[in-house]
Amino acid sequence: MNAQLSLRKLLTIVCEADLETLVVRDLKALGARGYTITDARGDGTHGARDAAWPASANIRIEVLCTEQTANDIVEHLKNRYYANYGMVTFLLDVQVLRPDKF
Amino acid sequence: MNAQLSLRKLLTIVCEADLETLVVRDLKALGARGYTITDARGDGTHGARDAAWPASANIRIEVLCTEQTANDIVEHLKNRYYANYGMVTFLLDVQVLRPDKF
Amino acid sequence: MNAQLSLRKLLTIVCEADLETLVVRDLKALGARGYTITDARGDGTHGARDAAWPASANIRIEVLCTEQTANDIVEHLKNRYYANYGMVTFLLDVQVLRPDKF
Amino acid sequence: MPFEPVILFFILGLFAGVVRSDLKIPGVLYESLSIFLLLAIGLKGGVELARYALADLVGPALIVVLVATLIPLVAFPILHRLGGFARADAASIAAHYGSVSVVTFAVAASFLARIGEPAEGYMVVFLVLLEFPALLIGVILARRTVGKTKWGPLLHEVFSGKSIVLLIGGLLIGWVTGAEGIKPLDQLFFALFKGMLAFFLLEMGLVAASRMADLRRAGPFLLGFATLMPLSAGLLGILTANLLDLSVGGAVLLATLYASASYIAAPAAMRIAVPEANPALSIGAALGITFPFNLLIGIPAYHWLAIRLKGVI
Amino acid sequence: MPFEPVILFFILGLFAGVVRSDLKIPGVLYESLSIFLLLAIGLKGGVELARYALADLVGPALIVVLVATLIPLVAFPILHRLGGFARADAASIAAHYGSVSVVTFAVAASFLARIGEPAEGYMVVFLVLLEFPALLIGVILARRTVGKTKWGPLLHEVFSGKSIVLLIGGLLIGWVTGAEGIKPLDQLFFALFKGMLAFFLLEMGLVAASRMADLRRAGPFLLGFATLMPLSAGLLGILTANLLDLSVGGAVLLATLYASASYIAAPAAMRIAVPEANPALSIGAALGITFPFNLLIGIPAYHWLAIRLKGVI
Amino acid sequence: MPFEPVILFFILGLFAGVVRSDLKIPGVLYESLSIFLLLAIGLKGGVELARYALADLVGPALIVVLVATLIPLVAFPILHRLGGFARADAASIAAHYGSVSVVTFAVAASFLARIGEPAEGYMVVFLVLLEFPALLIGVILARRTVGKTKWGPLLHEVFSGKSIVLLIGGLLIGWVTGAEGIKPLDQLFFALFKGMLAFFLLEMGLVAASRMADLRRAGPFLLGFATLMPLSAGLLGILTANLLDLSVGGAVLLATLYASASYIAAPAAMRIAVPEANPALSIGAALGITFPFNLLIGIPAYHWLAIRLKGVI
Ligand SMILES: Nc1ncnc2c1ncn2[C@@H]1O[C@H](COP(=O)(O)O)[C@@H](O)[C@H]1O
Ligand SMILES: Nc1ncnc2c1ncn2[C@@H]1O[C@H](COP(=O)(O)O)[C@@H](O)[C@H]1O
Ligand SMILES: Nc1ncnc2c1ncn2[C@@H]1O[C@H](COP(=O)(O)O)[C@@H](O)[C@H]1O
Ligand code: NA
Ligand code: NA
Ligand code: NA
Repeated sequence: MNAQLSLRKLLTIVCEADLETLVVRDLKALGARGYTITDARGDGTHGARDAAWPASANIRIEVLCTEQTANDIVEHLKNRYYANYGMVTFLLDVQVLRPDKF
Repeated sequence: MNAQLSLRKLLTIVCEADLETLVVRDLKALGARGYTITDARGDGTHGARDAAWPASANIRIEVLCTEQTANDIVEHLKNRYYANYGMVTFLLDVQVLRPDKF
Repeated sequence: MNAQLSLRKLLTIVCEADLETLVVRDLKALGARGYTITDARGDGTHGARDAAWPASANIRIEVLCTEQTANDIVEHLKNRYYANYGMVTFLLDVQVLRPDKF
Repeated sequence: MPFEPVILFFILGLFAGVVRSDLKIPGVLYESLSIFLLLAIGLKGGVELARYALADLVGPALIVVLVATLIPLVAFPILHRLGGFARADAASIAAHYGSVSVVTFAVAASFLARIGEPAEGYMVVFLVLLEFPALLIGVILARRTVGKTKWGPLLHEVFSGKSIVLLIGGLLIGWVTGAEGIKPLDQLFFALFKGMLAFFLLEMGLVAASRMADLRRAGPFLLGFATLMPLSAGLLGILTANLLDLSVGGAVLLATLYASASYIAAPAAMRIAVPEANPALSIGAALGITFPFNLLIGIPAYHWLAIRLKGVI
Repeated sequence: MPFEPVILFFILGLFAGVVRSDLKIPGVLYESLSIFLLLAIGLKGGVELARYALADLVGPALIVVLVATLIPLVAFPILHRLGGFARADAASIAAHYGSVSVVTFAVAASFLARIGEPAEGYMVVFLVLLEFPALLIGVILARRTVGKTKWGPLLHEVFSGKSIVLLIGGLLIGWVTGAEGIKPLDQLFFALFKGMLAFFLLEMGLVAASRMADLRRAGPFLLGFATLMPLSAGLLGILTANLLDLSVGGAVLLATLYASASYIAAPAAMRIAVPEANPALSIGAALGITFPFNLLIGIPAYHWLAIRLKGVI
Repeated sequence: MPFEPVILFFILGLFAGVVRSDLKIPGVLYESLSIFLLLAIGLKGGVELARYALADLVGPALIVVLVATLIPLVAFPILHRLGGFARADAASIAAHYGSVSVVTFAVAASFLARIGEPAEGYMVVFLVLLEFPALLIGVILARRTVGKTKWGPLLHEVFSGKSIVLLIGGLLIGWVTGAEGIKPLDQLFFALFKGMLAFFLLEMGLVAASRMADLRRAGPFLLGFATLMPLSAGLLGILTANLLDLSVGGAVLLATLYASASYIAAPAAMRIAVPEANPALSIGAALGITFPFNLLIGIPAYHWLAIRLKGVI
């Protein structure tokens, strides 16, 4: 591994587009220093979401952060949204420059 | 690693947008329980695809699934599409909550 | 791991949309054989970028390549863009078919 | 022609959805058209409004809004007690039906224009006023107690919601500018209105087709509700219009407002405020049944009724 | 002015593409405009159609379609035998040229309108009918045997394709509604048609510029084919029109239909049905050469020919 | 009505942004509208231009461009020396103010049309010519030496930029086609122009609202600059117009060109050519302050001044 690189977590959240404002607020409150969002569609337990209109659109949010922050966010999302909303999250290790940024 | 989390595969497929209906049908048939799609553009062996019109648009499909399902899908895609279509797939391990969901 | 699969690097770059032409040219010059781009929005040290107009839009670029190429690209991006532009990159290992393609 | 031509576009969209055509209307076009329609309806209403003394509207508006609160308050126990729906689901559906569908209103207005039936120009004000009270009632019904809800964010969500901002913004601009001042904008906002509505209805047809599948699971009770509720609410609208001495056209529009179910403001607001409610039920009923029902049967029926009931009350 | 003004927009797009301008037209706008154009052409055709007895069209339609099948059937051996193209490529290119380009048709119609040359109103019916037979022929040519192909999905793909749904949907709505009923929609679908076409052509210019690069690899044979094929097919169209006793305007439109190559329906259908075919060849030829060729040279040439050949056959 | 009605749409967008409404206008709609506006302005200018002998415009154009170079050359030391801004920031802001805002120009033109004040039809040529020299000056100011800069890519970026391509492309098409030939396109490009402008201004209001936050950090000097600079440049424009013996309307348009700050071409070009400059400063000032200032105060003020100063110089 390149010596300049450090390990951080990449947390990816796929959820209903209606949740954007709420989830983004939560991310900031839980210590995320940034995030990236792309528009998405998909299928899952809550049925097909084809993004043909706002009520059936998804978003895909990525957060680079420390393991601690990632765990906090996952814990919070699970408690706050999993029961009632279409949402999927996954975590993985990535190498970043400037580890203090995340 | 957070004790609640389990390992699953994340399979990412980048391909021509025209294939969406076919590939999605295949994914379901091969056991995927969900997927996420974003619109994309790109470049590769089949030349630049700038998404300026439908014939040059790509999509990016993500599937969270078991290793077995991931291998089945990769095998199928290879046989069915690789020869004739612009398509790239890659696999990695990710941590998820609710492993039975995928 | 499936015997057909080999390891390659997946390099992801999130940056200002205005940089697309420049960064794509750099990627090719540094040996990338392909890339995938999706439109994105986000937040970070350079402030919120909501994609409401071109000056506040982001893009998310993915490059599958060898470790050497990935390191070269990261090094170049760091020197050329990090000081003045909103940009984040991260690297991870992924499994691919056809390793010679990347 | 029994139908408004614009309705044929809805049917085309429905058909394309049902045969799984690859016709897909980009989500961005949906959003752009809905911004256009909301703004145009607001502007048109504002221009008309300039002809009335606002003070004269306060009384009628109050009555219209008060009577409208009956809709969610009656719908809720029907759904919860009779229909056996969970509290949250019953409340959310009730909120959708208590609120209004802007596009259904637009189709009714163009139905009246086609048959040459005039209506009071200030009906758009009622449209705006009827949009949100039912949403608040829905949240109270779902929560059972007023205390627990964080009203701040909800009120913000409702009042800064795009449909309210565009409708009220359009109203104000139209009102301030007046028929003369707005002329240079007529070509976009008025002359194209019906074509844009047709385009939007094509899209709504596609969306409605995908929603109908949701409904298969919902059972016959909701289907019955989604047709009888608009009929009853439409009747209530006509009687209220008679009470206020509105014209036949005005009665049809008020009936349509009462009878229609929201699918722009309500889904987003309910999704956040009543998370436990299953949106497939409320949107499925509002968009999959009630919307086409009102377009095809409801509006002509309200007109038929409004003529027959003219003077009653 | 020798050119239709809308063609200048195509040239502007082409220029912007060639100088690598950062002018990019969002893909969503492309899709929105193409939905608009297909729908508008259908509507216009439907309104015109109301003036004719459908039964009278059956015979001519049959002849038009039958003669048109010659195009892919002749193009295929030329490409495969003479040109040395692989079976799949030859079949796919043949299918593109056998099918029709809606936008080329629209430009021809507006060329005729500008010079005041009338044409039969029912030509849009031929446009619809000519869209798909060549696609089926192309698949058969590629597969060699009719047996192996899964016809179900392919037929579904073709008949539920967005261009067929919108054209036929528009036709029916226009036909049912009639010129009077459609009036409120005129402002969007008819008055704006030419402007929207201009906008779309700007976009097509950008796309065509990027396709021309593909062609450099294709060699001179395909270039020759992409200009001689439309000329011959155009001639065939004029002769067929004379056989059917169409007006000069009708002959120009039929020539344009025969001469034009599809790049909305055909690329998507061929990509799925004949995967081995390289789309760079078929799209490069259809969009990079034949489309501009028809716009700039073909349409005036067919007009010139149609006048000279009037009465021949 | 003191305001142009279109300005009310800007205020509505600003309001929606400030109250954090969920009204979001899709980025794709922004791009589509800006392509439309640039093309339409070019076309209109081209049609008007056909009435003039081009040779007569060379002299005035030269003077207009030369005088305009004063704007960045004066703005730079003010920002760098007096304001204490870094060299790159001062140069980039100077470039934004030296270049022009197409939308501000369009609002001024529609202001004049409303009050019936005629203006020279060739002002659009000045708009095109004024767009880029300031960008080059900005780069030189930032680099200090002309040598170090890679001019090739920068010149390509500027001249193949979408605003130049669309404006000049539109100009040429309008010029070649003429008022008669362009008629079929009038409905889209001219009749809808003002409505589209209103829609775009709604969007600009939302964007401007988000930019105002940036400005809080920038301090009062930039705020002062962003209002006094347009006033002074506007005055310079009026005097230059008098020198050239333009009409009052022409003076208002030239004043608006000088006074306005670019936010289509400049931000993209400066971001690449002067990376060290903080775009929050230049865009914040140009869009957050100067743009609304010109709309609400500047344009009427330039008109007032142009009348009073008529004949001076
Ligand atoms: N197995 C999966 N792989 C990838 N994305 C998924 C998967 N399951 C669900 N999703 C995404 O998450 C959204 C919500 O999922 P769900 O809650 O299962 O309906 C779906 O609309 C998909 O976009
Ligand atoms: N090395 C790569 N890295 C990332 N994406 C790629 C790469 N190669 C190809 N792609 C994507 O996959 C699509 C099809 O690839 P290809 O079959 O190589 O033309 C391209 O248009 C890209 O979007
Ligand atoms: N911690 C993070 N996680 C995910 N994406 C980020 C993060 N920080 C920044 N980004 C993305 O990178 C862009 C530029 O980042 P910055 O240079 O920090 O402003 C942002 O607009 C985000 O889209
Ligand atoms: Na209602
Ligand atoms: Na043809
Ligand atoms: Na200026």
